[in-house]
Amino acid sequence: MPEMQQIFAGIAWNDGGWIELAATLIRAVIIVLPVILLMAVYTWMERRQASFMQDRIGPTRANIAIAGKNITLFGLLHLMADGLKFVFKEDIVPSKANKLLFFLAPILALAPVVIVFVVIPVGGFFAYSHWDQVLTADQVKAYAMTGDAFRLQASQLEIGVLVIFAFSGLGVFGASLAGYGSHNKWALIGGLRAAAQMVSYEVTLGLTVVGALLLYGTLEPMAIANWQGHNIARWGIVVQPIGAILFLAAAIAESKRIPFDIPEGESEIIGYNLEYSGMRWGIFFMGEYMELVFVGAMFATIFLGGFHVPLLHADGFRLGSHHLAMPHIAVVLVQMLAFWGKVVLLGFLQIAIRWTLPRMRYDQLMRLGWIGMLPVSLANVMVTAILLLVFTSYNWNMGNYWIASLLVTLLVYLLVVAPQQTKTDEDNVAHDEAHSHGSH
Amino acid sequence: MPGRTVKLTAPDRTAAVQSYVLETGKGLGITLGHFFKNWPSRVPWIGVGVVALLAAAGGVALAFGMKSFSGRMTSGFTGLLVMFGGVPAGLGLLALGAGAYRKFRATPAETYLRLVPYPDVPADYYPPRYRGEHRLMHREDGSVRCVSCMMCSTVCPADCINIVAGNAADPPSDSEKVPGVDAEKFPVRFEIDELRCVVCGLCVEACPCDAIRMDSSVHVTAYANRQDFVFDRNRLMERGDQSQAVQGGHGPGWRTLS
Amino acid sequence: MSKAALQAVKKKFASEVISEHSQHGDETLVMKADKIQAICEFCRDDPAVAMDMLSDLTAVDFLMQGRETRFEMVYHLYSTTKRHRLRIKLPVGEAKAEVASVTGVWKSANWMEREVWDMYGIKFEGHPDLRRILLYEEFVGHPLRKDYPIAKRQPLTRREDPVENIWEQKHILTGPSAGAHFRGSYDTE
Amino acid sequence: MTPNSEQLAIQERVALPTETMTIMMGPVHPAMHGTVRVVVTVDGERIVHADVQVGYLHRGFEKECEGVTWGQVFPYTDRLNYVSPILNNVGYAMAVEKLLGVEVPERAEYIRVISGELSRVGDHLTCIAAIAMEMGAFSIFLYCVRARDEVYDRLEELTGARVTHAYCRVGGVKDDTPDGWLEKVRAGFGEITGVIDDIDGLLTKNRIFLDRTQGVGVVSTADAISSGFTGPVGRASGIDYDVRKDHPYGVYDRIDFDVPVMDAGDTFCRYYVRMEEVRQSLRIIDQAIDQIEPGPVKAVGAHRVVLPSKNETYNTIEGMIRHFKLTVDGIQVPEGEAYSYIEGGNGELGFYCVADGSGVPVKVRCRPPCFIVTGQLGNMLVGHTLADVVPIFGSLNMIGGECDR
Repeated sequence: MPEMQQIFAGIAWNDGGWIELAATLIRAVIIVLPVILLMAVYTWMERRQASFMQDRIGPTRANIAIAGKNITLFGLLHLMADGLKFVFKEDIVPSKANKLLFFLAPILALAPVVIVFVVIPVGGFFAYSHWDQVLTADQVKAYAMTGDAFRLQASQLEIGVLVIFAFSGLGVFGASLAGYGSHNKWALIGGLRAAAQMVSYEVTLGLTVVGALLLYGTLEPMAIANWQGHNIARWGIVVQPIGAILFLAAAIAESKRIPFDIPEGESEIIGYNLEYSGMRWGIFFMGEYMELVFVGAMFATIFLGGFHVPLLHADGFRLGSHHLAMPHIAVVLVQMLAFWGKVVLLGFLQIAIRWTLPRMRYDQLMRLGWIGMLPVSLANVMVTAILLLVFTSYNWNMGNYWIASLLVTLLVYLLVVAPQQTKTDEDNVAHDEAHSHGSH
Repeated sequence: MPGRTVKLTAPDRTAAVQSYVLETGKGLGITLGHFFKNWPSRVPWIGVGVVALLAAAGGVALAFGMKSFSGRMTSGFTGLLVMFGGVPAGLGLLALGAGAYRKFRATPAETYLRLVPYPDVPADYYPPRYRGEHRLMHREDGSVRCVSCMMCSTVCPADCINIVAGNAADPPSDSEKVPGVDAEKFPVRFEIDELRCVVCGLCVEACPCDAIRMDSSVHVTAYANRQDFVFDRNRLMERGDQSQAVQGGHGPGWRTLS
Repeated sequence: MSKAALQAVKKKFASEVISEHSQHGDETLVMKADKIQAICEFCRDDPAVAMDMLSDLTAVDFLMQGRETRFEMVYHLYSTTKRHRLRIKLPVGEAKAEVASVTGVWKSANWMEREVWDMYGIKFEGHPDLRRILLYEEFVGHPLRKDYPIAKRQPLTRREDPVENIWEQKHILTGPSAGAHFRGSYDTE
Repeated sequence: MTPNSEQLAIQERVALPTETMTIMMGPVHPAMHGTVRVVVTVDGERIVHADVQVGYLHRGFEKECEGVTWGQVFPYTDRLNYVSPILNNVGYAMAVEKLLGVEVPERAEYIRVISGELSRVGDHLTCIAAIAMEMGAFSIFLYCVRARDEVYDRLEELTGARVTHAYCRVGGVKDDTPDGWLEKVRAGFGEITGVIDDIDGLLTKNRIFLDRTQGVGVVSTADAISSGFTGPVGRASGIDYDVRKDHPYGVYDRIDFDVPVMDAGDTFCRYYVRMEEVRQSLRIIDQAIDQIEPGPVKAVGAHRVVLPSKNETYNTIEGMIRHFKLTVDGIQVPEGEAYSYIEGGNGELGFYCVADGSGVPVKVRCRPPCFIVTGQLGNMLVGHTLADVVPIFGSLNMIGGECDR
């Protein structure tokens, strides 16, 4: 197996190799820890934000009484209360459930989502020995070459984006095995829906980023972030608006949230995790919010410039001839904060969408995925390829690409999306007529 | 007959409708509009501002600490100060301003929040007619007004009132009898099962001597034991006060019910 | 408004009519129960009557009033085109509590007839699915009959279950007597 | 040789033998509010048969009525359609008044109209909330609840209870309006219209909502008439019938309002008609507040029907005796029968009362619009998917208390 050898050859098992291993572990901790924290915060944010969107004040009950006053910390204590409840609640396993699958499903739902974070860069390179100096981008690059800089990414894989899709695709096993293993008809329906939905939207999810990847010319997330850089006109959301919108939609579908929460559908079929209780259900819950973080991180990396901040160069903020020089550590900190800030902002957006829209129906979801989003994302890939070819062959300035991309987006919308929409409409009508004949 | 039948038609499925995105955006505008109207009223802005200013101070201290620790920081210190100290300080001042604005101008009434956090904040919104737990009214001498006429238990559709009548001791002579006070009958037992009660108020309407009322502004609270829901005479009289309705003539502060 | 409809039905089914009245402005025909299907079809299809909607269908038990025929089926018909109403009543005896179903004439009769069967035990010939509707299948008796005690309790068990008798002894025989005035829920001293 | 569609279908069946699955949807199911069970047989997601089973909330309304006096029935009627109890109160009171031939004072009629229309607003808001919530749009549910709270607050001030009002009496209403109540009602319109506009913006043109509701649960006009559909559900199917307009009772003939009608008869129409009816109800209330005049709220001179005033009861022997007679014996309703019908929250709410001259009814029959509409639910579901059960059911606004009585 030459490939395996190649992979292992990457780690030199000498003294330097151990340092590399330790560094990877440290990186893993720096990245996964915020993810878990953020997941906990999201559960709070969902409650709190939803309450304000719905004219409520949200969680108020969990509190600690200190000196006669009830400290609720804006409902943050509910996280602890929830955790305690999950741990101490009775764990019920249906007597006829398939025990192996029942136990396996929550793990399969959570683990892949955690794994994908290894390739996501939360910042650039941190040249630790020169942390207090103002460094230019070239200097940082040079330190990175000599190994004097610490990479703020757990693992740099050339096939990074593919790894992400590969692992996030495994998430389907969690939902469908939970549905199958529970020995419950509702859960089974939920599991089946989950399988069909997630497999379908995996395709769209992959295709929507292909346009962006063509532009970036790489699959490595750090390189993707660096391609976009501090210039907002090069960010994915500007040069690939259609791709960005479709990606967000498909990603929400992947994370099974309203309007795509068909597998869960609380008021229809209670969901694939119907028979779960206690911490086992809590793991599903964690997985769902982990996916929220994951979608935010993916979107931030591919379409929002990753950890980059507009106008923030490696040596500080620059606007025209003005320059606010900042030491390297400040830049790195601001960039990391910016990355997590973008993730939180996207979380906010996803939560807002969830509490705004109604749920789709299973067949409509499938129709949207296969004959709505898939052709559009294909068209997007084609148009991007053609534009890219034109730009490179005429040697045009890529800085102007965004103008062309916006124009073409409009064109794609008029030529591909609009006709597509009327067509689905006719389909709907035909479909509904068939229904009404059947029912009366 | 004015008015007419109007034919409504479903909205056209224009491209804007069909593309999902625009209407989703509009919906987000509405729900987030609620969010941004409600949210600021629940944030302790002054506290946030103080925390941010403290953080700014810490940031400045950190920047100076870095400079002295490093010993070789030659340039970029201004940027460090701005980012660690200036930005939090600016945000903190903004928050303080928002807090001041909220304190003096904006009130929660301008939001969509219409909540009474009930068990924490006692509800004071019971209108005068609110039908709550029953109470039995008193006479001038503190005895119960009820004369055991059984009207309430007769009219009760839920069968929740149980009265056992007793005869009061006759006064020595008719001349010593106080009208409206010395009644022939009084309730030996007067029990209301609040669990059976459907809170319809028919008993109050049926009472011919203003003895039973439901205007206590207390709704039936939860007890651990079913038996605790059966209110006996003394318990019902605890809430009651002296009625000003006078049998056989208009008295001061006559309470007219209808 | 509905005088005309009443006359039309009366003219067509003169032999069936037992009596008629217009108490409180509700035109009513009391008819023999035999031809109810034909009557209803006529009411629906005749352009002068055009009762296209069965507003309500119920029964009344006149056990206490001492009538010859114990039950009475009541049909309230309505015409959405002519905006008029008609009430048709059919005396139904206790011995053969059976009426022809009008589910074929109006769809809404389906559940209402099931309810009447459930509550009064009047059978509907030709009903496609005559099951109990508001009560459960194991229920014994028909509760809206006047001879069904108002305070009777039935446990949710199988009919043959001996527990039922114990329940009855415990809860009905010593329970509060129903229907009397000056009721008290608790044992008095 | 290419196989034709029929052969393909056969091939498919042979290659993919499917099996139907029977699922109990309810009575404990998050969307089956009011406890109803739908036993659905599904082929994949497609429903091939649905049996709707009701009765889980049966409390024996009619049996209870046969054991109490005419006046004691009011608390029971509250619990029929518990989202618009005043309408039930009014419906029953009108039936008894029809039997008695009692004239209701004008002010009482106006109060009945105002409080009844407020109840209707609450009813429709509940239904809209249910439709939206069952499609996952939970925010809309809570907006509706906030607007409905406005209605409940006003009704609480008027009647003394938020839900079980027991407000109407034979021959009038229990009490006059509190001071300043009418102005308060009008001041609350902003809250309700604001919510209605928000919902309009969130749902009416949202394609997800349109796709979920349009063409779903279609009932043709002919079917709807034959099935006895009335009210918003009937009007959504094209039946131009509103009791308030076609057989005006109370003071509806003096009030200008529109009756919205739609043709398609699907879930969307039922939602849309209700939205418009909320606006029309507010219009009605507005005009009624303008027209209402001071006056008595209980029938004048009807000594055998209306309880005497407390003043009379406390001070006069005649009043006391009347009070006792009416309370113990109840209103003596002359022998006869009457069917009285009003426009309830869900359609024609009829009360068929039979009296034998005593104080206790022989029969009080409620014609429940919910029950009649729910009767066709099974037919409406066949052919749709499992996910459609919920919005169709929600759009019928089946209220358990009224359906099962």
